[in-house]
Amino acid sequence: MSEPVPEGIIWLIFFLPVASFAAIALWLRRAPRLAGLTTVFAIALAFALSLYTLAEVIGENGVAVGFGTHELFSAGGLIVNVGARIDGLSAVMLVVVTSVSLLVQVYSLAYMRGDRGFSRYFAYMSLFTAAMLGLILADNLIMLFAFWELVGIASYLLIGFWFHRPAAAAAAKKAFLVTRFGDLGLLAAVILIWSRAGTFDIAEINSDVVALVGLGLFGQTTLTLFALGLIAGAIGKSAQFPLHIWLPDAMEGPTPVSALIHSATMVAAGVYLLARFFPVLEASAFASDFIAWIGAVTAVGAALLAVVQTDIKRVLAYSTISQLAYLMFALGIGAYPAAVFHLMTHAFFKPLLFLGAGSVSHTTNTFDMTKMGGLRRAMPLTYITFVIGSLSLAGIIPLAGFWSKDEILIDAWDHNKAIFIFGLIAVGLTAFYMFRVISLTFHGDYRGGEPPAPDEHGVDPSHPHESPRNMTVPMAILALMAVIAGWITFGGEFQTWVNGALPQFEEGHFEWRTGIFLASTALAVAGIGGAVLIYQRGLIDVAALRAAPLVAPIDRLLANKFYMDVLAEELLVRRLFYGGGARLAAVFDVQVIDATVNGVWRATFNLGRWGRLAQNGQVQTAAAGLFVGAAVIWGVVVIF
Amino acid sequence: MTIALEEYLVVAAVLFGIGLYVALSKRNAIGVLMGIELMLNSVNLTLVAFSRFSESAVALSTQVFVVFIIAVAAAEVAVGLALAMVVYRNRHTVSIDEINLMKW
Amino acid sequence: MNGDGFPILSLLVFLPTAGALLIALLPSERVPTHALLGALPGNEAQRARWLALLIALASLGISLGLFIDFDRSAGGAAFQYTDTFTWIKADDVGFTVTYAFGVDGLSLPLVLLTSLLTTVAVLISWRIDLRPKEYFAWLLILETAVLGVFTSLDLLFFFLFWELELIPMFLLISIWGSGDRNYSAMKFVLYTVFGSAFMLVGFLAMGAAASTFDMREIREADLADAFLPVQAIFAFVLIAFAVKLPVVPFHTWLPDAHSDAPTAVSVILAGVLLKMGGYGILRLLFTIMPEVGADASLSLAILAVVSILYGALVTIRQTDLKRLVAYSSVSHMGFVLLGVSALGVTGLSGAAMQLVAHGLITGLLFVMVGLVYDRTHTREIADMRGLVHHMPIIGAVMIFAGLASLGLPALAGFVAEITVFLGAFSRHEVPTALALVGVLLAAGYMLWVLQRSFFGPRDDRWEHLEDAKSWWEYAPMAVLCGAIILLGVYPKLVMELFELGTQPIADGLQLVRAGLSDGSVAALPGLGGGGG
Amino acid sequence: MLGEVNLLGPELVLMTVGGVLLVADLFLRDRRLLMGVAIAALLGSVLYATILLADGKVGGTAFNEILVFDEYALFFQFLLAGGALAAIGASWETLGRIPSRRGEYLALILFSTTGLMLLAGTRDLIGIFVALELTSLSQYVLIGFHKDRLGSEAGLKYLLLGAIASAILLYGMALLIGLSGATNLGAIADFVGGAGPGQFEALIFATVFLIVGFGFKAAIAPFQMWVPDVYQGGPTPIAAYLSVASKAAAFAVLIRVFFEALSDDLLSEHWSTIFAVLATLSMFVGNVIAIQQDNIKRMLAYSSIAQAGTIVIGLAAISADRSELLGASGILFYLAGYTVTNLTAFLVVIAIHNKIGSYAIDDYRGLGRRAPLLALLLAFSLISLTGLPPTAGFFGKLYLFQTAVQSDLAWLAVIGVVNTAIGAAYYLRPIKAMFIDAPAEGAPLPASFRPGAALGVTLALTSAGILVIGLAPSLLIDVAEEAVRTIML
Amino acid sequence: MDSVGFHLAFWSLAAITVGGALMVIVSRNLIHAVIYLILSFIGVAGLFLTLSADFLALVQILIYVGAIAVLMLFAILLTPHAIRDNAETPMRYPAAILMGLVIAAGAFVALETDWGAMRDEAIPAQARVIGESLINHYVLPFEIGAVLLTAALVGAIALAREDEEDVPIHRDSLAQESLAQEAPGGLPEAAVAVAPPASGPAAGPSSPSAGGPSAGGGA
Repeated sequence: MSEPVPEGIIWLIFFLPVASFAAIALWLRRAPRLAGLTTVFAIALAFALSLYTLAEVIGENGVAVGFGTHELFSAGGLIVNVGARIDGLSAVMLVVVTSVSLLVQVYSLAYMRGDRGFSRYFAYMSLFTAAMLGLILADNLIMLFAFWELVGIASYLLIGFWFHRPAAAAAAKKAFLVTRFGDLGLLAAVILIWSRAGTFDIAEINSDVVALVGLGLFGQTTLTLFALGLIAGAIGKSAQFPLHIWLPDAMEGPTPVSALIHSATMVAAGVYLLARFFPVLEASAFASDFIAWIGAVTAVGAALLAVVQTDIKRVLAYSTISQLAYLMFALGIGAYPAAVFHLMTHAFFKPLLFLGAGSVSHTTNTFDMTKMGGLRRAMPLTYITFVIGSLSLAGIIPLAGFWSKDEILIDAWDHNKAIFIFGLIAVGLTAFYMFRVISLTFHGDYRGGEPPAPDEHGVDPSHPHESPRNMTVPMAILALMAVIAGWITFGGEFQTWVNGALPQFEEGHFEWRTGIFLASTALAVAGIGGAVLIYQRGLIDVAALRAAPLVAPIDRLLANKFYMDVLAEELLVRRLFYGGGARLAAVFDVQVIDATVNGVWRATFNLGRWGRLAQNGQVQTAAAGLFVGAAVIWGVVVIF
Repeated sequence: MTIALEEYLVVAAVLFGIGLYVALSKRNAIGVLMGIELMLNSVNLTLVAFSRFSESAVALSTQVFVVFIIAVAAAEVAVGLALAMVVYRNRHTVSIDEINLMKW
Repeated sequence: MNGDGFPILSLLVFLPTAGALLIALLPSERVPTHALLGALPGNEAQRARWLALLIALASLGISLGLFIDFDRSAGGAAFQYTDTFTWIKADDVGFTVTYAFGVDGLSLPLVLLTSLLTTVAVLISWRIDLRPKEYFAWLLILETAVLGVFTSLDLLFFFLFWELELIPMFLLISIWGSGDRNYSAMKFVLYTVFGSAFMLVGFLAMGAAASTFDMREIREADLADAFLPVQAIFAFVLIAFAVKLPVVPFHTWLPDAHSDAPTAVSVILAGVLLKMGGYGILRLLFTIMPEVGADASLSLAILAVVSILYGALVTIRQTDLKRLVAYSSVSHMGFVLLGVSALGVTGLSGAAMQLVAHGLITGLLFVMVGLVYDRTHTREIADMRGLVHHMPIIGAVMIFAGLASLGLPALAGFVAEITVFLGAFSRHEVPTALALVGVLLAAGYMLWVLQRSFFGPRDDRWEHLEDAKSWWEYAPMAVLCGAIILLGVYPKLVMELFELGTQPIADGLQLVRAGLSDGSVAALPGLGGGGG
Repeated sequence: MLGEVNLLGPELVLMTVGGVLLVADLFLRDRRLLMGVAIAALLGSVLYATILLADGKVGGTAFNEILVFDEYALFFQFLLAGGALAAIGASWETLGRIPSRRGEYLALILFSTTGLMLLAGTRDLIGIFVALELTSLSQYVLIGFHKDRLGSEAGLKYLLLGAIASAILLYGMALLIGLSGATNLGAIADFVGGAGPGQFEALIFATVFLIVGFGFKAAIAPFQMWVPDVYQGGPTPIAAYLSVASKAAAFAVLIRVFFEALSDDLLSEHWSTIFAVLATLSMFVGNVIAIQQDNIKRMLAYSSIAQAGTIVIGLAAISADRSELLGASGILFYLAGYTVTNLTAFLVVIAIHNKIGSYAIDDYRGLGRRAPLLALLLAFSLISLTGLPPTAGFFGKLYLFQTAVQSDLAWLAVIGVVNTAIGAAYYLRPIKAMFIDAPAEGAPLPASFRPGAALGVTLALTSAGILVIGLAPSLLIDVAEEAVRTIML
Repeated sequence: MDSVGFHLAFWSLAAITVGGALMVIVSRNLIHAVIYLILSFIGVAGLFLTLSADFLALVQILIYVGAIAVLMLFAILLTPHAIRDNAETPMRYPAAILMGLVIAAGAFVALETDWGAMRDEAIPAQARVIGESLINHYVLPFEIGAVLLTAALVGAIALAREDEEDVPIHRDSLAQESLAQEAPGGLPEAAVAVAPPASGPAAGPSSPSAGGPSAGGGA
């Protein structure tokens, strides 16, 4: 096979951020400015190389470019390799990740200015980008899993970046643990597939193993279990029900982090994983249905929750969950190219929204929408980009979000009407909560922001102003992408590239269904209109509505996030696990095991205490001992 | 019925038992020594009985043994009484049950 | 080939003892200056620690040299650098002790680990000013004992070193320890003696049956007509290793000993002493009695899972930082047992790798806990808060260590754990699946403790704390972090050796299992004939 | 005639010099001189034995086969002479307390040693009895030699119990003689080999009484109760002497009697069980009660009971089939190691007591700093007693446990090793006190901890013995095997 | 040995022996007990005579009655403050059981054992034969016995005489005794531990130690 891209280039993409991480960690801790620039430079270079790679891969119609593997280590039958795999899917992802990362880093230069952990921030960001790129490039499951975990750690470090805030530290831990819960499934899948198929190679699993299943030579159940393991990993990483609870909390991290990691890249890794193993999903009907329904439920549920949030970033977080759920059910119903497409468009408009939120908070010191309002005059650029992003998200033609969402809906209509309904409901809700945000944030009167905490950097929020150029330019670029990124779909080429990653080549095509377009647009517009009417025009008194007899229980349900967090944290972890199982074990350890050990010793000790009483210093006792001893010996002889 | 070895041995056994009882029960250390002497006498009786009855070459040996035992017994009593005197000098008692400064 | 003739291993093992004697003989300050000795620079403590460092570095150098020079080709599976002579020979009665040293792929990395961690231990003890001469002398003697365990090729010789380790440990814990150190030291000794007591009986039974105690020969011998059933021998010896490893329920000495020992001793204890248990299982039990090992595989796996999960559960409830790390060892060492129970090269190598990885990682954790304790003088997690603010470097390395401990990829622990899982799953699916949960729990307690004690707002109480600033604090951190990363990124460095070392063991087990499956046709499936 | 007397030479030297000392005592008080003479006598005895060995006299018997000068006896002669030498070397301070009776003291030690040597070298029940009584009587006197409250009490207790034990032993001997019609062990062996069923009960009865009699001397439980009191009350050098020499000789005679006279299959089947039970009992009693002791002499006394139990493992192993040689040579090896070890421990205890006037373990606190060498030596000996490397005790235990395992007594070995663990608990206590604990407030603080010259030299020799046996046990094992082989035939 | 006279002699002597011994138990006076002991000794001597062991009977009378018993009487007289009531300790119950066991076992062995062929005649000329045997066959035990007697003699004298020059080793004190009587918790050793340090090692052989009051020997 010819090599359109030299392997060195691919590895360079990966090692550039690695190098920047190492450089910052080792030498640039005390040179924040240099650290930031190093990162930006490294990622810019990586972005350029990614573009080059993508271009070359497009030239090959997205078919995988294989490189040799490199043995990392072996142990008996186990051989662990390192290798890169470039195909349409990963090339697209490379570009998405590096581009978003680049923009976010640039934005961060301004956003994080003055933070004590500036260098540390960029080190983590480099680490994250490197890990994410490694995850994308991985050609085998072990490597994929390794980077999967590294991405999680980078996320952990970044969520807990402001570790002095207890909430941030707790959120970081929660994020890692919840995702790791899902990772167990992935790990199990890795182990399972190796023990049954003896390979980690993604391509082999996708083609050979799936083919074997088709021939009945490989257990269908095993494959389903494997797929479920992957799904578990994806659910954790992509914050799907029921493991979604970490993502809203993860908003404690710096906003650029949320933009990069928790909207565009890492959370999309779950989708990427499933997309990578799309043939496996396809081969297992149960797994497909499972993920489809998980996605459908999550899409609507998260959108509902987004409606009641007052924290702008939490709205966006639930929105992310909801959108990722779209991707999930898209994969579940077989809309693989559409899912990747939406993944890409989402990776542009969602960071944009986050950056916008960051821009807002940059001047108001808060993410609480109840303290904002009327910012559209003070921050026109932010306002415009935010609206573009919201429209794109809401799926208004001709913005990027529309095209990708439309494709998913079309496929859903074709495959599963029920899920299609869920998708439509989510569309309406999405439009509603986004414009609720816009109304509350940018319209009406300014409600004063939040004065900065004494020990933190921050500005006086009484006079809101536009953010510096370092922040607005990336937003503008993203806004542009949020508009145009969807247009690549028209020729069907995008689908073709992406399909190139599959074992069987399949030409991509573009579809248009007016009915579905009308339905979704109508719902979106209705959502927008409703939000504007309620939150901007004050058509309905929201407080009164929420207190209304029928609505109140629903409101309470939503306000408590379906009681999921309580269930998980309070009941399962704190009560059942920490207060129950773990406590039992700890008590058992002290009261039973250690007590037994000490008891044996004490018994020996007491035996001595009593035993010595026999040595009462009396000659005659001792003499009796002689005869008793004789009797004992005699007894022994008689007995034995 | 013939008086033979067995009768002597039984007498010796009884004597040994009584000696044992005396040695184990008397309060006075000298009493204990008496018990020991009774036990040794029992041994002597046994040996002499064997010397008389046993059809083997040890008739002489046993008697020699008895001589040694008697000598040793005397020596033991001498040393024992000397020790008892020392104890008495220290403690004004030779009661065995009071001689238990060291125990446990 | 490899250093024929020159007793390099004897040198390696006894060099620390020689150094210990030298340190002990150094004049203390009370002795008036001597023409020659008076010229020595520094005070008693300085001389003692510099000399100790010198010795530790020398033995580290030798270990590294061996590591580089080791024959890694397929022919290198045999013991190398062997150094043998008959030490004790009782004619007619088979009581023969061979002075026999040798390393193979299994033991060499552990030897290197030992000398590395001893060096770290010396460095981290730099500030010991209570009876420094004795302290460093005992530390070095401890190194001799551990190195002896890893290199001896004769059962009784092995046992000798195994026991030799007790005295230094007892003194180190009870003189230089903290808390209820006498209790802990005694508990440690009694536990170990209790365990090794059974081991000795097992050894003697093996030796009597094989009429040799040489591991290399005993492996070939038929133990079927031993005075004890082979299963009993196996169980006896296993008790000692289970105590050392430790396996629940033989573990309760460990948290006490660890938490009351001085930092350096905790490092050694967690880093290398526990490894003796795992090493013993691989080197002795599975090599000599593969048939029983194969039979016991499932039981071992169950024990392993219990250790992993139970250890993790108890860890979560700990309120003392050092105890927490100690209990986490129970959980992590369960992975060793799990890997061992897999019987294949993969599992065994994974177990061996876990030995090394855990040694480095937990060693680092104890170093960090020790540094923290030196400053805060408390180990109560509840008392600590926001320590990273005051000690950014220590905090960062602690976080690194914590992440390494929970199995972060690209670090040594990940390689070990995944290899263990992969190796074990094909044999014990359910236990391995359960063991996976241990990984999650590990993340739970590690992250939680980091959150509680290192993150969070500044605490004025700790305003006075200083970050690490001495070279002897930096050096151990740097070395251990480097080693953890190196092995995580390039595990082949030692995995290659482990593969070489575990291949014969796995072959033996394979042979037995083949025999077993043949035997299962026969009337008595449970009693497979003698292997080999 | 000289030929016969020649073989008695080693003992004769001791007896003669003992007599000379008794006379010299009347006009000589210089303890250096008297000690020198006694030591010279012991060295002379050893020299004589060596000359006999070199002269090829080994294996000969004399006095109508009552005396036998074989390697076995020779082994014990060396061992016992060593024990006596150490006891005398340690007695400097004791001699200082008895200015008017030094000659008697030394002479009695020599007489006692004579008796012990003869015990190992006698093949006749009458000889055994007389030798035993010679040594016992001397020891009774020596224990009570200080004539203080504790000493006299100890002496009287020892005497009364010893006499009762002797009576029991004699009863057993009498029955054995009556049954077999012989006093010579060889002749008894002939009888035992052909004993009829009607004689078996009596044989067992006699055997049991023999075990009691010898077991008393060897301090095997349940015949051990005198041990702690006597060790505590008597002069410490004598306690040391009892703990090693007396015990060694008791085992010597036990092995000889049981080997040479009673090694019939039917009988030895029972011994194995008997000795195994006794070993178990001794180890547990000794170890478990030792944990409770606060007085180091008493602790060492209980320890010696436990050690005796360990040695009995070897006896049980001899009795079980196959490994007769192993068991016996194991006992000899262990005894030698135990002798140097226990002597070291006692000698240090004496040296420390000479300075601080206390045997309380609590008073040992802080000695590691004030008397590092003594403390190290004590620690070393205690480590050896525990059975940890690199000491004589380590290999001794190893060897004995192996004999047990080889004799199908793995359970006994298990009990033995469990007891090793229990032993560690109290052996570590003085070590802890010396090296770990801080000295108590107001504890006596003498400036210098130099032991006297004699004590120092002895201590050096015994502790070197621990290390040498610990590092190069082969030599001793060879000797022990050689010694045992002579009584195997 | 079937003659009536012999029977009579045996049984009466046995009765004397055993009865004397029993009276040692029963007698409420220590001096009387010694007298009964002598009676028992004489009985044994008589039994020796019935066994034709004339020489031994003589020795028995000479040593046991003439020496041992007399020594005991002396000892009793020399311990005026000690109890004389020949009382028994609580050990008498286990002692009685043990006595029963031993007698039963001894009698069982005596009666049930096959003692082999029986001799009709006693060995002749005993005194001379024994004497010859002692200096021929048993010369070694004889020699040792001589040393033994010497040792016993010397030892008894060394113990019995009062040595004013002795340096006591254990400091007797009331504390020590009271501690010794306490429950297992309080140990007699503790008292030893409290004792002041011994005198310096350099103290000359004849100079009594200066350390501590010498309360050891006071009677």
